Amino acid sequence: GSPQDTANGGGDSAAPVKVGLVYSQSGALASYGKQYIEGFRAGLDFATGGTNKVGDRAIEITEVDDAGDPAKAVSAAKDLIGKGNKIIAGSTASGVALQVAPIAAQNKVLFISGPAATDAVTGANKYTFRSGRQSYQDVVTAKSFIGDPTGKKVVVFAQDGAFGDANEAAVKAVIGGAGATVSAVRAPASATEFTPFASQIKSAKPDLLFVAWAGTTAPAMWQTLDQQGVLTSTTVVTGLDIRASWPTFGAAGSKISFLSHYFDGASDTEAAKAAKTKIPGGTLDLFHPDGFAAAQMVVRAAQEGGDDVEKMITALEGWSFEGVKGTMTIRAEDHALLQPMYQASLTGSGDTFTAAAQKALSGDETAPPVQAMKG
Amino acid sequence: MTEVKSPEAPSAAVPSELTTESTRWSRLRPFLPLAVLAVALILPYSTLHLPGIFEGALNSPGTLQLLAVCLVFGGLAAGYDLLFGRTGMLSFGHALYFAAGVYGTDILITRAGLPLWQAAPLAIVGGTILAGLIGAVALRTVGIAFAMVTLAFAQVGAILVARDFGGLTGGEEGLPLDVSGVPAGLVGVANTVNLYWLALAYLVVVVFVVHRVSGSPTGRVLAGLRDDERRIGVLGLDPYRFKLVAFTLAGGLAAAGGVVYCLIVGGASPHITSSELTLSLLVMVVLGGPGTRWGPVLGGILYMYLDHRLVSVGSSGAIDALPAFLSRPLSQPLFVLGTVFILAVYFFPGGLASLAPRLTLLRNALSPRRRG
Amino acid sequence: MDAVILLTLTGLGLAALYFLVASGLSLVFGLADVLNFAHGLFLGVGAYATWWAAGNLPGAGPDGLGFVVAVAFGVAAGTLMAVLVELVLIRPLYSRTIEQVLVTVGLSLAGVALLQATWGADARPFPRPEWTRQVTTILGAQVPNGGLLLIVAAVLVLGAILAFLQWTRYGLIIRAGVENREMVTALGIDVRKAFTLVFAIGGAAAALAGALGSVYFGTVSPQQGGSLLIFAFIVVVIGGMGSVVGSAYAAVAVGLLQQFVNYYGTSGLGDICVVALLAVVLLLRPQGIAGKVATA
Amino acid sequence: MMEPILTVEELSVRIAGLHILQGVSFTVAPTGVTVLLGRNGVGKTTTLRALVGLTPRNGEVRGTAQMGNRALLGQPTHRLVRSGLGYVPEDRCVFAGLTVAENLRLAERRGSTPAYDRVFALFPELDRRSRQRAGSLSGGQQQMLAIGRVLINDNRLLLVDEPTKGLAPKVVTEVAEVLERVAESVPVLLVEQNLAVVRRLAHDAVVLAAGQVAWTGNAQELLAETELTRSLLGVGSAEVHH
Amino acid sequence: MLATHGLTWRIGEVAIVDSVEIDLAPGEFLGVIGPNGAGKTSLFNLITGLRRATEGRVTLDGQDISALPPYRRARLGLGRTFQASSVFGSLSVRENVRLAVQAHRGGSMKLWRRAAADREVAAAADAALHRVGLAHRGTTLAGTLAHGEKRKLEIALLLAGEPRVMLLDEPMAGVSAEDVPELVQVIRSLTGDSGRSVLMVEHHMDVILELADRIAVMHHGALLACDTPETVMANPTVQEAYLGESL
Ligand SMILES: Nc1ncnc2c1ncn2[C@@H]1O[C@H](COP(=O)(O)OP(=O)(O)OP(=O)(O)O)[C@@H](O)[C@H]1O
Ligand SMILES: Nc1ncnc2c1ncn2[C@@H]1O[C@H](COP(=O)(O)OP(=O)(O)OP(=O)(O)O)[C@@H](O)[C@H]1O
Ligand SMILES: [Mg+2]
Ligand SMILES: [Mg+2]
Repeated sequence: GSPQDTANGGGDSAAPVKVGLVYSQSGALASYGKQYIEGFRAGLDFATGGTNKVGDRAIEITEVDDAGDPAKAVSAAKDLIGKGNKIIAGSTASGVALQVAPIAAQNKVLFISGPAATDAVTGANKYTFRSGRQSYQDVVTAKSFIGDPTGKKVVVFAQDGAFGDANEAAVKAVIGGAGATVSAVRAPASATEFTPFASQIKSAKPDLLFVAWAGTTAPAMWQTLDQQGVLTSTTVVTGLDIRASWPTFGAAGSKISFLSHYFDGASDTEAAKAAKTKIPGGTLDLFHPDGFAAAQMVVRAAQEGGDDVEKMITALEGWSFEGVKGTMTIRAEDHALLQPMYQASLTGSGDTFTAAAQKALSGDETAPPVQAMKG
Repeated sequence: MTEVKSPEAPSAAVPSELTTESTRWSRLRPFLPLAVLAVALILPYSTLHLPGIFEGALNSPGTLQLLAVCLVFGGLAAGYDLLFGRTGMLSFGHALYFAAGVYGTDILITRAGLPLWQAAPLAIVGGTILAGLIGAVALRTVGIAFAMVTLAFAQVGAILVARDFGGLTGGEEGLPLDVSGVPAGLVGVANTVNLYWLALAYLVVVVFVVHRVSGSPTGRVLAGLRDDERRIGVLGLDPYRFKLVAFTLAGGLAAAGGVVYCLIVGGASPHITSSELTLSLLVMVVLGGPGTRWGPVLGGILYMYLDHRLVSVGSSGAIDALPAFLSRPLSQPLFVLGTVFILAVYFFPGGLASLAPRLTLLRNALSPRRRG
Repeated sequence: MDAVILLTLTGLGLAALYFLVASGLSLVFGLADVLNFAHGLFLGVGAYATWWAAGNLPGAGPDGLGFVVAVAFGVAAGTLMAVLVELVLIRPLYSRTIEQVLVTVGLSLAGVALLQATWGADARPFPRPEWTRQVTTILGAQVPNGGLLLIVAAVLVLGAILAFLQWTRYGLIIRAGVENREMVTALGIDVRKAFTLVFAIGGAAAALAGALGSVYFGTVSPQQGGSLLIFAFIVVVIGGMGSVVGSAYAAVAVGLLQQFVNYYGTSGLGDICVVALLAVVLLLRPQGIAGKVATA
Repeated sequence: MMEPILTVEELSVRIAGLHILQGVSFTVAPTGVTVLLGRNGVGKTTTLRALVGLTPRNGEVRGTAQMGNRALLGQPTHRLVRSGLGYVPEDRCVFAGLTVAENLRLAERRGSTPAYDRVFALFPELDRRSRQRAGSLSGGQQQMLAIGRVLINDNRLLLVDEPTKGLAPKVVTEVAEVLERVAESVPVLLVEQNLAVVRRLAHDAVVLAAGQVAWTGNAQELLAETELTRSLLGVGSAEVHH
Repeated sequence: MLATHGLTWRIGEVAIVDSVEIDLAPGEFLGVIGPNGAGKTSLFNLITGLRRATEGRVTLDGQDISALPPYRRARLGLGRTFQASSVFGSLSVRENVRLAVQAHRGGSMKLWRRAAADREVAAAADAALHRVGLAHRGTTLAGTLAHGEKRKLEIALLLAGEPRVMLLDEPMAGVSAEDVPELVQVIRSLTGDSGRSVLMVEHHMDVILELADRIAVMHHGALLACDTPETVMANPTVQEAYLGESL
C-alpha cells in the first residue's frame, strides 16, 4: 500500500453515512458535551423518524473525546476523515472549533460546529457550519434590556482573553453602535478575588452592566458584585449558563437579568417536545438544542448531498428548519445560524431555582452582521 | 530474587561462556536503533492493522497523526533530558520555548503572512534567543529556586498568551494556522504522512544532537556539573557558561519541536503554555529513565500515546460495560494516566530504560534452558 | 480612602487563603523535602468531604455547630488521605525527589479525575452559614465575612504550626531528617513517624484551606485546588522553603500586591507582578525571604 | 574470659551485585576497645553499617550478629540504637543546618537523662559554640560533635568509625583519652587508621582484607610483631611507634 | 609566587581568618598546621575564591586575583583538593580524571567532538590515576569508592590539572597506613620538578615534617609562626596549642 491509500475512502449509495462527532466527553467541558450528545441523539431520532436512516443508508456515528484539547481534536478529525467520514460535528470548546474548521476546509469535508460560541466560526470557511448560537447573538439579546441605548452608559465586565475580547467588541459594536458609551473592566480569568473589579464597576456608575464570565470562579464573582452593591445599583445582564450552575448564583440570581440561549421551558415547539421525551431525565438544558440542530443538519446534508460535500453545502445554505428553539435559518452568506434568543429571570433559593422566559427575540432580531467568507 | 550462595561471580556480570547467540546479539545491539529507524521509515507503507493499539491501519492518517505527535514529544523529552538528566538542571519552564516555537511559527505565518521557510527559522532562532536571555537571568540561582524562576518566566508567557495582546495569540481559543503560507505537501489529511516524516526527522535530529553533545567534551563537563558544581569551578571551568549553553541549546531544540508540532496540529492553543506541560516533560523523562540513551525518547512517546489513546479507550464500549464504580474512574483518561505514573515508579524504578538490563538478565536466566 | 481600606482587607482575606494553602505545602516541602503536587488534591478532598458531610452526615449541616462538624469531618478526611499517601506512596521514595514528583503528579491527576468521575466536573454550590455570605462594614468599607473568616483561620493555623514546631521535638527531627535521614535513625529516632506526622499536618491544613476556600468561593469543584496551588507554590518559594512565618509574610505581600495592582493597574498585571516579585526575590535572595543560607 | 558483647558470624554484604563482605566472623569483648583494621576499601565501614542496619537499599546482608541476647541484623536502626548501640559515622554526619545545641538535643533519648556535663567536660568547645550552625564548624569540631552526640546517652556498645581522622594531634590525643575513658564503662568497636591511637587503646584487633577476616587476636601483639604488621597492615613496626 | 596580603575573613565580628600574610616561593613546599577550627580550610577557600575575603588581597605572580571567580583563578594555575572529598559521584573514576585533564587543556566548550576520541586526554588521565594507585578502579563509579580511595581520586583530579600552585587540604586524612608512604611519594614528586609550589594542610605531623620546607602555624585565624620545621616544632606555643603531649 502507499501512504495515501486509505485517505480517499469513498462510499457507494448503500454504504452507511459516516458521521464523526468530536466533542468533550472528559475535561472541563464534559457536561456541555454530555448535553450536546444527548441532544444529538434525540435530534437524529426526530429527523429520521426513529429509523436512524437516510433513505436506505444508515447513519453511522463515531464519537471521539477531545478532552477540550485542540491537538487531540485535530488528531481525531484527521483520523475520522482518513476513515472516510464526510461529516464532522462536535466541538464543545471554541479552541477546538477554530482548529478543526481549517482541517475540514483543507480536506473538503463538512464541519458542523457545536456549542462553541466564538464568533470566529461564522464565516470561517465554506465547509464550516454551526449548530449553536454565537457571542454576538448574546449581546444583541442583552441590548434588548435597555430600550433605547442613546446616551446610556454601559460597562462590560469580562475576563481576559478571546472570549472577553469578543464580548467587549460585540457590545461596543451593538450597543455602542446604537448610541451608548461603552467601557470595559477586564479581569484575569484566574482571578479569585473580585473586590477591585467590583469597586471599579461601581465607581463607573453604569446604566447597564454586561457580564461575560465563564468558569468556576463565577459564583465568587457574583457574590462579590452583590456584596459590594453592584447588582442593586444598576441593571446587570449576563448569559444564563447550564441548569446545574443556577444554585451557585445564590442570592445574586434574582437580581440579574439573564439573556438565554436556552433553558427548559423557553420554547414549546414540536422539536422541543420530541427532545424532552428522548433525552435522559426529560429536562432540556442549555446545549441540548445545539446537538439537536446538528443532527437535523446532518440528516439534511446526507439526504440532499449523498456523498458529495459540495451538494451538502448547497443543501444547507439558506435552509430554514424547525429546531428545539423554533425557526432556525442557516444564512447562506456566512453560515451564521439565525435563531430565537430569550430574556429570562431566575427565582428560587437553595438548590431549586426556576427560570422563566420574559421575552423571546426572533432570529432576525438577533442576527449578527454578515461576515465575508474567509476561506 | 534468586539466592546465590557462592561468594564469587556477581550476577550482574555476564558469564564468559556466552552462547554464540548472545554474542551475536551484543554485536547487533548498536544497530538496533538503526533497525528501529528503518521500521519507522517504512511504517507508512504498511496497511497492517493492530487492533487495540491503533484505531486504524498503520498508514491511516489518524494513526500517522498520533505517531507524529508522539515522535515530536519523544524528541522534546530527549531535549529536556539534556537539561534535566544530563546536566541536573530542574527547569519547570521548558514548555515556554516549545510554545515559543509553536506560537512563533503560527503568528509569523498567520498574522505576518510569512512563508514557512522564513517563519520556521525565525521561530527557532527566536526561541533560542529567548532561552538564552531567560537562562542568563535564571541561572543566577540554583536548585529549587532555579526551578521556580524558570516556572515564573513560563507563567508570564502563559499569561501573555492568554491575554491575547493585539489579538496575536487568540487567547484561550488559540490560533489556527493559516495554511496558505505552508507548502501543499504538509496540508490535508492525505499528506499526514509527510508530517509523520517531518516529526521523525525532528526526533532523529534531536537524538543525534543530544547524544553527540553528551559524548562531547562539553557533555562531560555537563555531567560533572550534575554532580558537583563547585568542583567544576575549581577545575577552572565556568559553571555558568556551560549551564547557559545547555539551557539555550535545549531551548532551541524545544523551539524547533514547536515548529513541527505547529504544522502537525495545524495551529497553536494555550494548552502548550501551561505549567502542566513542563511537568509532563519531567514525567516523560522520569518514566523513560533520565540520563539514559533512549529512555526519555521512549518516555515521551509512551506518555503522548497514552495521553491520546486513553481518551478513546475511556469512551469505548468495553469500559462502559463495567460496573459503575469501575467504569466511572476508568472513563477519565487522567485517572488512568495518573495511575500509570504511580505504578511506573514502583514497577520500573529507573524508568523504562532500566527494563533493558533486566531483560538481559532474564534472557541470561533463560538461555541455559534454551541450550539444554 | 474607602477603596484603600476595602482593598487592604479583602487583600488580606486573599492572603489568608493563600497562606492556608501554602502553610501545609510549605511544611511538607520545606521540612519533609517533598514537592507535593498532590497538595491540591488534599484541598479538594477536604472540600468535597465537608460538602458531603454537610448534606449527609448526621449532626453536620450547613449552619452553626453543624457546619463546624462538617468542616471537622472534612479536615479529618484530608488528614487521613495525607497519612495514607505518605504511608503507601511517599515512604518508599524518600530521598528520591524526582520519583516523588512523579508520584505526586500522578496522584493529583488521578485523584482530581476521580473526584470528577464521582461528582462531575461542574462547580457545586457549597453549604455555608448565611453570615459568611454577608458583609461587615469596617470604616465604611463593606468587607465580606468569608474573607474575615479566612483571616481568623489563617492566624490560628499559623499559631498552631509555630507552637508545634517550637514546643515539640518534631520540628528538630524533621529538619535533621531532611538533611540526613539515616543519621537521624542512627540517633535512635523513628524518623518515619515524624514524616508521617508532617504529612498529616500538611493534609489537615490543606483540607481546612479547601473547606474554608470553598466557603469563600461559594462552590466546590474538582479543579479548584489545582488552580490555587500555583500561587501557593509562589508564596512558599518567596517566603523561603520550610519557613511558615516566611510563607505568612509572602502571602500578605502577594495578596495585597495582586489586589492593589488589579485595582489601579490594568487587568492581568496583578498576576504578572506577583510572578515578577517571585523572580526578583529569588534572584536577590535565592533562599527566599526567611530562608536560611544553604551551607557551602 | 567473659561472654563477648557482640558476636558476628558469617556476615556477608552484597551491594549492587558486588560482594563486599564475604563471611566475616569476629567477637567484641564486653570491656575495652576492639579495633577493626585494614586498608582503604576492605569493608570496615561496611561492617559497622551492616551492624547498625544502615546497608543501602540495594544491598543484601546475610549472617548473624548478636549483641547480648539481641539479634542485630534485620532490625530497624532506630530500635537498635535505642537498645544501646551507639554509632559514630565515618563522615561525621552532623546536621549542618542545625546548631550544635540542636544536634545534641536531637540525640537525647527518651527515658534516660542526657549527660551534657560529660560531653562538655570532654569537649568544652561544644559548649562555647552551642549556638553555631554545625555546618560551619571546622572539620575537627564536627568530629567532636559527632562523638559528643553519642556520649550524651548511656550505651551498651559503641561503634566508632575513624574518630581521629582530620583532628589535630593534640585533639587526637584527647579523643584517644576520651575513648579510653569511655571504654572503661562501655565496650567500643573502633575503626582506626592511626596506629598510635590503636596502640594506646586497643585490646583486641580484627584485621580485614578484601572483605574477609585476615587475622584476629590481641592488638598489642599484632603491633609488636613486625612481620605481622607488615603482612597485614603494610607497615613496619617502626612506623607504628611514631 | 602566591602571596596573601592582610587576608581577612570576618563573619559578623569574628575574624575567622585574620590578617594572614603568606608568601610562597616557586618550588616551595609550605606546610600549614594548626588546631581544628584555626581557619586553615577557610584560608584555602579565600585563596581559591570560594569565599570572598572581607579585607586583604591574594596575588599570584604579582597579579591581584582577589576579585576573580574560582574558575579564573584555577585557570591561572591554582589547584586544590577538598577536606571533605568532592568528586563527581555519578561518573566513573576515569571520567572524573579525564574531565579534570580536559578542563586544564582547554577545548571543553566543544559540543560537536567526540570526547572519548581524545587519546591525549585519556592518556594523561590514566597517568594521573596510575600515579595515585587507582588505575584498577577506573570503571568504578566515584560515588561508591571507599573513603580512602576518594582521597586518592581527589589528588588525581589535582594532578590532572597540572597546577602551578597546589593547595592540599588534609590529603592523608583517612588514608590507610599502608598507603601513606606511597601518597607521600606522589606529593613529593609534585614539587620535585618544574618549580611548582605546594600549600598543604595536614594533621599527620610525620608527613608534614617529611615534606615541608617551611611550616606555617595558624591559631584563631592568625598566623602564629611561619618558619623552618625545626624552629616551629621547638616553639612552645605550638607545642602547647597544637601538638599536646605526643601519644
Ligand atoms: N553503596 C555502594 N555501592 C557500591 N560499592 C560500595 C558501596 N559502598 C561501599 N562500596 C564498596 O565497598 C568496598 C568497601 O567499602 P568500605 O567503605 O566498607 O571500606 P573501608 O574499609 O571503610 O575503607 P576506608 O578505610 O577507605 O574508609 C569499597 O570497595 C567500596 O567501593
Ligand atoms: N560560615 C561560617 N559561619 C560561622 N563560623 C564559621 C563559618 N565557616 C567557618 N567558621 C568557623 O571558622 C573557623 C575556621 O574553620 P576552618 O574550617 O577554616 O578550620 P580548619 O582550620 O580547617 O579546621 P580543621 O583542621 O578542623 O579542618 C571554625 O571555628 C569554624 O567554626
Ligand atoms: Mg571506611
Ligand atoms: Mg579544615
